[in-house]
Amino acid sequence: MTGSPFTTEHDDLRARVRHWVDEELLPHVDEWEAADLFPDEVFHRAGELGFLGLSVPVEDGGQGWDYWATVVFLEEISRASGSIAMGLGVQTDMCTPQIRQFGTAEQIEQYLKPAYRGEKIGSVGITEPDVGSDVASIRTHAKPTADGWVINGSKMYITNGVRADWVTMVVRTAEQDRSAPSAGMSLFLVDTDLPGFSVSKKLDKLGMRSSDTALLFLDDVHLPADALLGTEHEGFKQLMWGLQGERLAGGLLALGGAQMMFDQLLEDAGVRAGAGTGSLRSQRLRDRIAELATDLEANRRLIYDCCDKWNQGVYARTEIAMVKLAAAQLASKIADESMQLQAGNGHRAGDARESAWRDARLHRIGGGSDEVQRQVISRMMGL
Amino acid sequence: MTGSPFTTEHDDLRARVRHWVDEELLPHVDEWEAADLFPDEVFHRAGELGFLGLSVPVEDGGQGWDYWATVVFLEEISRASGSIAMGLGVQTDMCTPQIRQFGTAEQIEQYLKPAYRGEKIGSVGITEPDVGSDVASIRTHAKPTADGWVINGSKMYITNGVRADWVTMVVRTAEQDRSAPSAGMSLFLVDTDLPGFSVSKKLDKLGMRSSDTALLFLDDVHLPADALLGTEHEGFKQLMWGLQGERLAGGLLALGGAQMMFDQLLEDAGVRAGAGTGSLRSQRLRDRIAELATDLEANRRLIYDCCDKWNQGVYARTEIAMVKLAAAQLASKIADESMQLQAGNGHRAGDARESAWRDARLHRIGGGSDEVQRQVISRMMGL
Amino acid sequence: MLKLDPEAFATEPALPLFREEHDAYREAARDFVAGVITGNVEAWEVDREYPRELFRTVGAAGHFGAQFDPRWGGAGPDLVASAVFTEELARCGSAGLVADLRAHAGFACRYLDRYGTDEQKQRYLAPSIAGELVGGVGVVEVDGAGTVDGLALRAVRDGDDWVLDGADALVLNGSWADYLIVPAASDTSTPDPEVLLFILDTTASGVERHRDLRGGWRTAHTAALSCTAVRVSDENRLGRPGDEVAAITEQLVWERLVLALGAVVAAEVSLEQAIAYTRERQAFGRPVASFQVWQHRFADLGTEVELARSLTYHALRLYVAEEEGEDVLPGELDRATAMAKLYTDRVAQRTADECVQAHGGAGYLTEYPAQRYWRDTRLGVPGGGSDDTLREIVARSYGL
Amino acid sequence: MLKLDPEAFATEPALPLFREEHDAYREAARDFVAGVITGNVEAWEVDREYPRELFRTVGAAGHFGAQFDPRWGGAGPDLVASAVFTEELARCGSAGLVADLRAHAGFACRYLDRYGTDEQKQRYLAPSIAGELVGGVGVVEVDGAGTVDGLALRAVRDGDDWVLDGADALVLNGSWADYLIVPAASDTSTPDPEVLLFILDTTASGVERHRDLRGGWRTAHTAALSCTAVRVSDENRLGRPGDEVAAITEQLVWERLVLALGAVVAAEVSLEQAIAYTRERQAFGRPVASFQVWQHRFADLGTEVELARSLTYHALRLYVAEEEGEDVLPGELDRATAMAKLYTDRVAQRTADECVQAHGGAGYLTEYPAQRYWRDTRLGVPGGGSDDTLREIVARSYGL
Repeated sequence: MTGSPFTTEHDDLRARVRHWVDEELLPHVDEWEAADLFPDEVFHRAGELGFLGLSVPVEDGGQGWDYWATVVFLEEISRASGSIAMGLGVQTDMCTPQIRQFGTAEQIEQYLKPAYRGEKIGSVGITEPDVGSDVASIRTHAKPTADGWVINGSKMYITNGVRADWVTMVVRTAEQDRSAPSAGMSLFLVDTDLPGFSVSKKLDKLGMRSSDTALLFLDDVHLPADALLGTEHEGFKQLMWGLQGERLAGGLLALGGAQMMFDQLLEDAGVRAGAGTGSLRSQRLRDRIAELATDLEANRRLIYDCCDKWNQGVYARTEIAMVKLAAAQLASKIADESMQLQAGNGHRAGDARESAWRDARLHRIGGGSDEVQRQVISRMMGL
Repeated sequence: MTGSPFTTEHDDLRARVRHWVDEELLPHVDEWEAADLFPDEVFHRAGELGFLGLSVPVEDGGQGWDYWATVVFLEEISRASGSIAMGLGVQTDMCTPQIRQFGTAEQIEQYLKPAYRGEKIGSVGITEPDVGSDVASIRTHAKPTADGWVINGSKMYITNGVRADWVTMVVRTAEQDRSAPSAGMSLFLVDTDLPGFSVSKKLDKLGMRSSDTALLFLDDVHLPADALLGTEHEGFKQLMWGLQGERLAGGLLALGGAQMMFDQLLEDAGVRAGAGTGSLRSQRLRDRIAELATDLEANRRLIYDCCDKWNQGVYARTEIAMVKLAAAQLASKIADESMQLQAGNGHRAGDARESAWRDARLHRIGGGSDEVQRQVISRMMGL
Repeated sequence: MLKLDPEAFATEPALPLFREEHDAYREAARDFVAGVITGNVEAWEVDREYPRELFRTVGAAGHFGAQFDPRWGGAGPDLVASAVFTEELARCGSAGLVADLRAHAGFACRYLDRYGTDEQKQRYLAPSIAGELVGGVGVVEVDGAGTVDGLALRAVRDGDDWVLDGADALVLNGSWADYLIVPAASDTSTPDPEVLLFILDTTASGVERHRDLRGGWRTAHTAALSCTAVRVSDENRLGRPGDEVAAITEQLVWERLVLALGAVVAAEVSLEQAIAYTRERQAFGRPVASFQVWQHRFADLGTEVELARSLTYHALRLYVAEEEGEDVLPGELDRATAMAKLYTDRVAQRTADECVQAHGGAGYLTEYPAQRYWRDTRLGVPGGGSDDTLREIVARSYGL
Repeated sequence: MLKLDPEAFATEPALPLFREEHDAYREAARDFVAGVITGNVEAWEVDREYPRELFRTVGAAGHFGAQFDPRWGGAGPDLVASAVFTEELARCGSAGLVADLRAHAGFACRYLDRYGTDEQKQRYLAPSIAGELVGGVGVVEVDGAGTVDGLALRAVRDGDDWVLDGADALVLNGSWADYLIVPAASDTSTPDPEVLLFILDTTASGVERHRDLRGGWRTAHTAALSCTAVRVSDENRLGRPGDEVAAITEQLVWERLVLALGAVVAAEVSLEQAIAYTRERQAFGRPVASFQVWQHRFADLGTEVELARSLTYHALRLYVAEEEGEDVLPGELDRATAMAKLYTDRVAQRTADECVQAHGGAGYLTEYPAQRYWRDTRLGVPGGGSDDTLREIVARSYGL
């Protein structure tokens, strides 16, 4: 179809993902939300179906598609639940790209390929209990030993962190120097079964409840020499390298959630309009839906433009931060409108709209809050 | 009426002001807007009718009412036009209160009483071409001479400044000291017919067009000793003393404009709804009007609470800054909704709605911009 | 020149509301809430439960009685004092519990007080004010045109009794109340049935209740009610026949006011929490509260809270005046209360949302109350009319 | 595992729009506008006038011809190049002048090109593309249900001629155009009259025009038209009988797109000006642009501008595709253009409003362009449908 970046192959892929979501995930989502965890099996099965690493070259264990395949996947998986989409999104676009870019052949065999096969579950460790957005003030540190490193510290808000097999972690390898705040950090691949590594707490969250988010504690965790990812002390730069892709994926996840809620809203509105009664009048509702649909389409078009450039090897840094900001806000806005429409019903604990509303709230906080994105954008605008 | 702070005497006053506005001002407002000036006669007549200095004790030349009389006056005069309301508001609540508070008996005779009688027109001079909100960086200065002072500098955005008989002006009387930014300033009553005093420019403005706003130039203006108002070097404090009253009056002017536009909107909406056709549907419009009416009422209630306290001698500093901010924003919002409703018609040059829309825009800039109010409020909230 | 009569001006405040005794009562109520409730809220929220004994404690301390006559154990009638307790209770921060207590004292008791017979008051109101009986109410809405929405029960006369059937999805404080004030329709098959009000003993045969869990109001005992051939004596019919719709409409005006009073406090509390957190929390070497974007956002929110408060107090002032037989313009009170509810709800939601945002990652954790304010302001049971109904009331009041 | 066919993926961009020649043309158009127009804008705005000769200058430089066939003096058809000129022209900052030129080339010429006979094209289109004749158009609206709104003229057949009577309040570029494309109704007394389109020579007897001054669009020659027994030859009837409503509807889709392209540029220009001003302007010893509240506000506005641009370019892409006979889902183009117009107008208004605010006191002075952007985005003539109509189109497209 003209105006669409998707080929018929992409459409086929979309049908396959959708089929999986409809048949194997959606029937269990309520139960997993109630249990506060979706099973590891979801990762395994996604790998088995070839849905992880879609846009990664075959030689790195991926599926060799272009970036539009990732777009298809993230859009469709968002229909399952925010938690599943986030868990898988972390796996495919947040903890693995650095390995592909900076990893040794051995690290690719040991982490990347199993991750794409869904055999290993990964997570990414940046934030710390007292750090937040200010990455430069990271305190977890690695000291060199005779045959590797020893790490001490903690990491906070780690998605997949309770069940992860490894954490792609940024830690300090030299003293903090306020004049060069990004210096002296390195990336490590930290196996979670190492002595001294522990999950201090599974965080109890407002939403995204079937996703596991951890506070991690590292007490004299000894790492072998080959746990270093890329170049020593270059961790911050390597992290920044991956940030564009993370933000773009974050924007796609937020947009996916927004679309899912919009579709639900449209369905609910149809039911309401059909009923023709109730306190909510049809014109009011039509107006609201028209406004939201327009916002949604504007977001989609900007994000697709970013994806198009991404496919051509162009990182539209400013626009990517913009779509992260805008899509997160839109997801909250649609969620809110959906609550307003549903009045009583959408508020029932366990109702899909209610959990979608709680899930959507994360996007304005996680992966760089609205305020952080605005700061980034204004810097890039030269302010 | 219960819930209303106005007595029957206030109601009578309101009827008198309204009568004046309807009979003597509104018939000419379009013509004055087109001519970019309303006549001096408006000041004279307002004085003659006893509408200036309403809430001022009789011994100071006022009318001896409480503050609700000022509220009545500013509300009703706003129905004439933004320009007239602003011109008279400056006269009654911005350039005179300092004279009443800090002036000598002679200054009260020479400036205050004639001002309330409408014989002298006053203005207040604070801002300068390169100063804006940062009052501490004022550069216009007065040097002591044998028999008074000599002033050099310029003043910007001076309402009534083209025709004023005097300017209540804050100028530097000592070198700027960044560690005590408010020190070393003094207030003067500067007669505009003094040699060296000139109106550099009548400013050409977006709105408030029949009000005269000036850029003033002072080139070796010699002032007599008794031109000093209050205490030397205490000008900043004296200015700040007056600020609460100015802001409250500013809020009342913005709210008066908002009410005037809302009444017009309601009338227009009635016509639309009556016609029953057109692209604007009645429900949409009803919703919008309900929202604006609610905003308007919330603003009115907070501003009345401030006025009530004012009457009891309590300066609700935080709330007064809040009403200035909120009423200015609301005036813009109602103006915009009125434009939206009118589509084509309201945009005609000379249409009252169009000029009201342009007038309303000033409130978010003048008398301390939205940003300044937010800064002030956050300071008062202890941030 | 105008003639002046200095005597014409009041020396008292023109807009009186709270008197000295109210300020004193506020302090007592605040201490009571802080001592008996607030400290337990975190635990109760986690448990989704609090002791039913709380009704007795509050009743014994006299806090249910402010608006009622001493004849029934009240300390009033003093609507302003009752508003003070509404506000102070809302400070506890657990909207579900607040909703339960409000449904009991503010709604169920008020129904009994205004529309009950002396016999009904003796049996239900007096022990309720004492906290010995617990009451609940069914949620209804009356649209702009005066049509009652939410009539899910049907009542059929049978001798001296009525037989109630049907299911009411939304009964406040319903899952553990001893009695419920519920509306019912004489005939649900007609579009405009006669509306009846009943005091329903929840021990009656055929009554079933299921507590309704929501994303917000976790401590609330909101319930779905089902009645199967429940016999209710005609003595338990409430209100003068024919006046039921007027009673329900009147009740809604009061409910809107009470909800608005609570919403302002909810907004205030979440704003205070947001500011407190950003003062403590450091980012880039300085408190988050020192960043200009947060300062200005808090200034905007603070402004909205004050606007909401003034608007609500104005509605309260009108309500009190009307109760005291003063001259209030027809429709003015309806408009004022509708506006107050419409405006304050939105402010509470927006403030709670920014409170979450100001907390950063911590805002998403259940261990901080920020997310609770956010859930409670949005995921509770709507009451007093939807935004659409409220806008309709306001628009109609302008003759549109 | 999926079977992969690496050949299935395009090596070209998936979302192409501007080609290299368009980038080159953009540079030329930008230089032209900067050299011939922008420098004069301040003076023209003060005078509320600009030389009519400008049409000839623009025509001679070939800028009216991008979307038309060489047969009529055009350089196309190339809709993308035409969009480029629309964007570059909008950069001049005088929305009235832009509206005039747009009404001439984008609207009047396009009507002639798509619905005119060869003879009509020879007489009107070719000299218009050359800038020798100046055209205008009457503003109409078609609501969601396909009803044409704004039919103020009545046309009655009389022999080989038509006789036009009535007054059209809103004709773009009307006060000095040589000819106008105007709709008329066969019978204004019925609710659903036949709609006709005419090319009206403004020298015809009975034609009166009054230039319409507005708060914005000061340089525009928008006019009120009055016709008294104006005879128009049937040769000047435009479009195939019966297809007029479809033609008008089709034209509106294009107009929305053109207006959206201009609105994005207007937003961009006002944002650039706001940022430039705050960089220069000092407050409290530092540039205003260094204050965080302004940085974040500019970040939000920049985001909205980019969203608006992507949305509009998507609509343009669909438009071009449909013109080129590609497969576009039914209704997709209507929806996309309605969304683009709805969204971009709002962004342009909001950006212009913040541009005024960023200028502080200077924002209120006519010597700065900030207030002009603000007036022009709000006080000009609405075109392409009101927000309400656009929302209606969008809502309908979802089956609501």
